[in-house]
Amino acid sequence: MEILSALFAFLYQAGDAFAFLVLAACGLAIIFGMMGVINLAHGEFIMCGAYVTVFAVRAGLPLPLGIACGTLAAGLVGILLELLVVRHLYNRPLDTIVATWGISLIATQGVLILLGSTMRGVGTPLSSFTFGDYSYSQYRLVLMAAAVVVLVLLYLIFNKTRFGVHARATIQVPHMAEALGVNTRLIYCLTFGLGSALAGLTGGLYAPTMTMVPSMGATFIMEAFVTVVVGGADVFLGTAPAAAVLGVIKAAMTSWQGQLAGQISMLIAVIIVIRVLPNGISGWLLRERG
Amino acid sequence: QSPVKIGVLEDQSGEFAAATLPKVHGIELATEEINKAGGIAGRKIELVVYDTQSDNTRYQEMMRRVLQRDKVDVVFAGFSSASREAYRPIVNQFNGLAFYNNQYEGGVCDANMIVTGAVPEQQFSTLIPWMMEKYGKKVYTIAADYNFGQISAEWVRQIVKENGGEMVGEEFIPLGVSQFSQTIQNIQRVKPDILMTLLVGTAQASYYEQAAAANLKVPMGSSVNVGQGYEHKRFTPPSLANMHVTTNYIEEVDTPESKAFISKWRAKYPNEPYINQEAENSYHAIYLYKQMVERAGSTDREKIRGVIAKGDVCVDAPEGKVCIDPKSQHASHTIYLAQVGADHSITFPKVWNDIKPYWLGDAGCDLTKSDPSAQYTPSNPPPKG
Amino acid sequence: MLAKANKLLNGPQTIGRGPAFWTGFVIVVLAAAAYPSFTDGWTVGNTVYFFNWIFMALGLSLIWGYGGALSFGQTAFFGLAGYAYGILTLNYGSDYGFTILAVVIAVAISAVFAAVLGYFLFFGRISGVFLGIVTLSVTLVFERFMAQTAGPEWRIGDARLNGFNGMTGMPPLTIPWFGGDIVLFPDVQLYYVILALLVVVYLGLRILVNSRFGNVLVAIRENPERAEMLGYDVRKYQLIAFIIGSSLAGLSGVLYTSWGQYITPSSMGLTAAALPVVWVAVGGRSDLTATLVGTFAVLSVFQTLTIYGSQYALVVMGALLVVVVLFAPQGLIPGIAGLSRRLRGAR
Amino acid sequence: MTALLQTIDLNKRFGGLRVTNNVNFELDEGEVHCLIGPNGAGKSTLFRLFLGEHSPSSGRILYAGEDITHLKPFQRIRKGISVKFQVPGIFAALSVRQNLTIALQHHLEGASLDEEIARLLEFLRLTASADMQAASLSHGQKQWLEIGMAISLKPRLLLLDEPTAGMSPDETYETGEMVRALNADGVTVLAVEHDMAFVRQIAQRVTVLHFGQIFAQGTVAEITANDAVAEIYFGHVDHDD
Amino acid sequence: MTDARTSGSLLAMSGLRSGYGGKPVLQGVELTVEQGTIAAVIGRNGVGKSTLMKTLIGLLPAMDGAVTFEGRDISGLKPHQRAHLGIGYVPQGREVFPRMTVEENLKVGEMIHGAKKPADYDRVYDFFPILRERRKQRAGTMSGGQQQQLAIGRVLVGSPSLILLDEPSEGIQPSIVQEIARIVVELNRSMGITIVFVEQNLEMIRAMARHCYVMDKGRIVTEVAPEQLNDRETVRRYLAV
Ligand SMILES: Nc1ncnc2c1ncn2[C@@H]1O[C@H](COP(=O)(O)OP(=O)(O)OP(=O)(O)O)[C@@H](O)[C@H]1O
Ligand SMILES: Nc1ncnc2c1ncn2[C@@H]1O[C@H](COP(=O)(O)OP(=O)(O)OP(=O)(O)O)[C@@H](O)[C@H]1O
Ligand SMILES: NC(N)=O
Ligand SMILES: [Mg+2]
Ligand SMILES: [Mg+2]
Repeated sequence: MEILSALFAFLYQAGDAFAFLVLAACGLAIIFGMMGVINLAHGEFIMCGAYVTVFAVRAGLPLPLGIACGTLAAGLVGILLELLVVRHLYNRPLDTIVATWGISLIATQGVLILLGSTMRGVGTPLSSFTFGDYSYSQYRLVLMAAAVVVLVLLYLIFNKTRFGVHARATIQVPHMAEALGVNTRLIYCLTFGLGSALAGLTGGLYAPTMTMVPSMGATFIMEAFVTVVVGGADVFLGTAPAAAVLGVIKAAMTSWQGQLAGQISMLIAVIIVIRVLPNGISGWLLRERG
Repeated sequence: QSPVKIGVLEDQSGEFAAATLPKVHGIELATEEINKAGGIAGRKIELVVYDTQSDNTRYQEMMRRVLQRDKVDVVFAGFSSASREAYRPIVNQFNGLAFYNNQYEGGVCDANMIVTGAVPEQQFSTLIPWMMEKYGKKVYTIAADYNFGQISAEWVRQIVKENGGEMVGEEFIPLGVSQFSQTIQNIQRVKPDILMTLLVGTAQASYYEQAAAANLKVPMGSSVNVGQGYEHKRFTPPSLANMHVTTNYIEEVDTPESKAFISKWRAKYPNEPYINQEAENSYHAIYLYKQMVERAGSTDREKIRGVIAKGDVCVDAPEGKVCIDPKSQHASHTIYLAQVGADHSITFPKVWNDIKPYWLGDAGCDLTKSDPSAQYTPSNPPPKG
Repeated sequence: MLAKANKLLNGPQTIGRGPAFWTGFVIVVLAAAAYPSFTDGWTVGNTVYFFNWIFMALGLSLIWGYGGALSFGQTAFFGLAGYAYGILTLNYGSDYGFTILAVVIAVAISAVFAAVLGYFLFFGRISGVFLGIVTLSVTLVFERFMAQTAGPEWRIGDARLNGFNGMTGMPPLTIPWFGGDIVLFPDVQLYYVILALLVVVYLGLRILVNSRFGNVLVAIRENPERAEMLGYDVRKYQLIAFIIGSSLAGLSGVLYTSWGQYITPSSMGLTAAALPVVWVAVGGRSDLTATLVGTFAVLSVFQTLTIYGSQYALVVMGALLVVVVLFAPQGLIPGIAGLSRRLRGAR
Repeated sequence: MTALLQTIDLNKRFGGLRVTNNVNFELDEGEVHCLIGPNGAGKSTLFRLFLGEHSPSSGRILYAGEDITHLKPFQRIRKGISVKFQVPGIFAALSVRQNLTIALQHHLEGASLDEEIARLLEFLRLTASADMQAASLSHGQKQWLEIGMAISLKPRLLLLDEPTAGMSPDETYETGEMVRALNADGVTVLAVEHDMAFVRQIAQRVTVLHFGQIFAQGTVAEITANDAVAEIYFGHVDHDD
Repeated sequence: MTDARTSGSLLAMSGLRSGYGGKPVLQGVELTVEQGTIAAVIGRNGVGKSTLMKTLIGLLPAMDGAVTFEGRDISGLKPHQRAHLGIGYVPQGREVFPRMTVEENLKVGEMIHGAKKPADYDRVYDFFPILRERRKQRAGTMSGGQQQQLAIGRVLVGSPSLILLDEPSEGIQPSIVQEIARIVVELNRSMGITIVFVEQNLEMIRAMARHCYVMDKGRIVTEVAPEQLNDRETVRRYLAV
């Protein structure tokens, strides 16, 4: 029982870290991994999803519906931004750093001005359960499940649907996709919207567990970028193993040496993984497959 | 007559804005009252306010600006200890005078600084013995992994030991971390009687929600929550239930002085989310400064310090009487022990009057004699003699 | 010899050529030299503060704009050199112009670290965003590590690292002089020293990027494979550019530390790390002059906004960034240059 | 005659695919040699192995008697090998002039560099485009530019992967004459081509590659007369000259 | 051969001008392409052949003049809208989607005609068996010639009514060049697909084209009969450098 309890505890922690990395990264995996847009406002899409979720729940909607609202709202904001700003930057992805950083400043401070420096949360749903020596939050299991479902859905969307094929074609050689009849503007818009919506979903899912402040997105952004980049160019092949590797390392080091070790070890793992696999995990997987 | 110029550098945006915006309001409220009543020795107060954006380099730029260009008489500046340390060299370089109106980890012995915030000997030597008596002797600390957290944790360690308790764990959390599942499990592993949470910033505040969701129900103590971040107002009950905080003021303090203060405040700032400890500090600090200037007959730093050296600079603040200790230039306070209920209501099981910031002076800091311009800690005290 | 220097100053890798440009350049330098007599002490000290950052921006322009390698971690070198300066001067004081020696040693330390890290990166064939994330990770590791060195056990000699609160108390730069060192507080003297340094670094980099070395660097940016197939050791060139650029980041760090007598881990954090990228991108990354002017412009506009913009400052800053990126694709300075050329052309 | 370039049991696999299959190939100093073979036969891969862009799964590569199997690409180039790739590899954002400067600055500088650039631009018919961005050249012009960069290195061995793709017959002929002139100056040339007119014009020897293996070797006449080669490669040509 | 009802002009250009960055390359192209024909465009490097193709598919906006397709002015349409009308474009330089598999590359071609026509993969795979064999290989790792086959196959999937081919023979082995010529002619015969192609390979032009237009300095300067291309003098006149 002792061992079982410890084992479960570790799995739970690794799963928790995995879920956080996957959910933090999934929206970015699309926007950055697919479109090459370095979206420093990713955290603000998460914040948007979280805020809308909280508003919706306070207005009386059940939490799942609230999260759906948050997802949708972030997606719409994403589409709007794509039309106004991002659209003009596809052929110079590095400039997106500056533009999205600007958007992030506007969003964070704008929300602060409009909605105040902080907002009351909604509280974590579901209760706790006990396994062995420890008690755990059930809601965290929901987060883990959500991470897996999101990964599977994304894989299916991008590899099995026409939209996915068109999106990848558009991102790789836009003018040829266009010349072959793909409405690339629409594809860009939808892809960016999808990425934003996923960020919103993450915000909605984590809203009940976090302090609601305009800068809340910042805590996701580092982990998100690290996961996506360690994953490499092929987002779906890469993100899951990257999140798994980093999640296990982070959980192990945190439980052994505390949060600082967890954070630093994850960063060092990133440096080592990229040194060993200069094209990320998916680059390596693809090469091995030949 | 030329006005008395007060520089105000506070984080009105960024990570710390939630706790800091009320500080600016406190300063503005006191200024308005004083100006209405004729000013400081007949001189009006003029505020020069800059938003430091929770960014330490901005403190450096703006501190230089208020001292060198705006030529203010005094500066009210800083939320985080890091921001204070960023601007302190500049205040020293220009021989200015700065008020730091924040509770902090203590130990700053600097003639250019006046501190109205509470310090560990005021907050922990009251809170910890009380809690250990009530809940037990096994203590676990989680703290923000920087000077404030580490030095506060050092204080906790020392006071727990002095009172015959046992530290069963200590964990430091880097700033900005918002995920605590593992920490929660680490705490469960050793089953402490008391959990001291010295977490800072809005990201770390997520701890409480997550701990409650995992059904972790250890009585908690803190020097920062409630009083600074009003988490009991922001979080859904009962995530902060069973939290105990020693603070020199919060808006639930139920005295006539406090009530009068709150009604004035709400009249001017009806949408204020909360009037926290730092807001009250900032408010009464203006009155402290007024008294110093009037008694010194000047805004000259040395003359003001001469007044402080007399040891009787006191005001009747909303919290109660506040006096400046001449050796350390820190403030004495009324300390309220606030206990958070399951519905996040606040009760005050105990109140201590006139708790002095004694440690620095006892340890050897005496600004009436010398000015080391340094920060000390229990394990790194001032050199004796 | 002179002709050669002239050719290098005016080579193809820099915009702004010919007599008109250089006349303008001389006028700007003269104006900058005369400027302190027309303004107050704060403005002078504050201008020096802006100058301090420009070295890091120029270094990044070399690495990224010319070499095509986006380093997101220049602040690692900034911080490293800043701390090195602090540790050296807190231990050995500032007598006999030791501060100058400390500057040299600190910059050398960041160069050595850049050499080691750069070897690891470029000889490991890491490129593109991977390079960005690795360098960012390095600076964040530094930040997280330094942030937790608050305890008294974290000291090197007399210098307490002092965790997140930052290290203070190091002396400003001093120049040894008969009858007592000249202390360079952020005022007129320091201004002239830094201005001179800036002019020298700018001209030096101009010569560098228009030299053989610069040609190869831009070739690598455009097509590393082809550059290699022309017989150039791509990794070596990237490494050298990285070392030079990172040393300049180190120089910024030292100057910043001595300017405010303060260095903090947050100067290596995420926001700090993003800033040089923003300055360089906004100014116009593939040109030194654009980077220099652009960085200065962004710094002063942002500070002005902070002073006068109250709570809207950050919103306006954000909007300005978006607007610049949308309407000046080459960067602010080339954008303005292009616009004025078109206006002149139209007339 | 000694072999300038020699491969010994050279193999390259991608996953399960054997793209280079036990190739023992010899290129003599001073010859013009053409490498032909069906699409996907492994010609470009062989070039990349010569250059060190790919490392072989097994086998060795000798250049002028020295084992270069483990040298880095730039080190091989410095030994006198130069290449024009199948897909034009130029510095897109730089001007045509800068493209050439970067190739020439190895051994020239100052006025002689400028002269040489002017001469080359004339030769490549790019004088009018000298200050244009290389990206805005037409496909054929890019090919020319890349050839120009390749010969700028004054190589001992010149590798050309489909140098005349996209060129008109006349230009192809000009290119052939250029190759012959270079050869007369002592440059050894190995060219991959599908344009048989070009092969006939320049080749002293031809190697046919098929499924990564040497399938046939000989003079142009021998190869064109070889029915097996016709089967896999030429198809049924009505010889019109 | 052509059906009377469908004959007449399918594609027409009048006074067509376009180019890059405000500088026109096409200087007023006048050309009419009949329904069901095969038309070749020849000309030296850099005269604007590829520019013409890009303008027809809409990747470059016309600065002046008009393009009509099936009697309708399409000058204002976006490339994908033109593709939906049934125009297929095979660019110079292949431009396959490198990190997608062969199969996925073909899938994109379904969008020609707005995906209203059923996609016929088997026909494409029969034309180019290597594509079937390498269905799962990433296109970026295919050889040059294999990529060219993929680029052609990609438009055939969508059964376009007009195909624009920019140098289809480039980089392709002779037997497959003949094969492509045969396929194109067959598509044209059996399905009435109209073809406009740019080509340097005279043999291929002779084998395919019914009309051959010569381009120079951004204009169509003359038409020559494909058979005339046998004649060295004619060729020299129009294509000499
Ligand atoms: N990275 C890779 N992964 C898998 N297969 C590859 C890879 N690179 C090349 N190939 C395969 O190796 C074979 C040889 O390709 P190569 O480019 O050498 O052919 P080639 O002879 O130059 O053909 P072409 O005349 O069409 O240019 C092809 O079948 C190609 O698909
Ligand atoms: N992207 C571009 N930007 C600017 N100019 C260009 C661009 N592409 C082509 N040009 C110019 O337009 C002219 C015509 O180019 P185009 O590609 O149409 O030639 P082409 O006839 O297809 O030649 P080739 O036979 O070499 O393919 C060339 O002189 C070229 O310099
Ligand atoms: N002073 C503080 N809470 O940092
Ligand atoms: Mg090939
Ligand atoms: Mg062309």
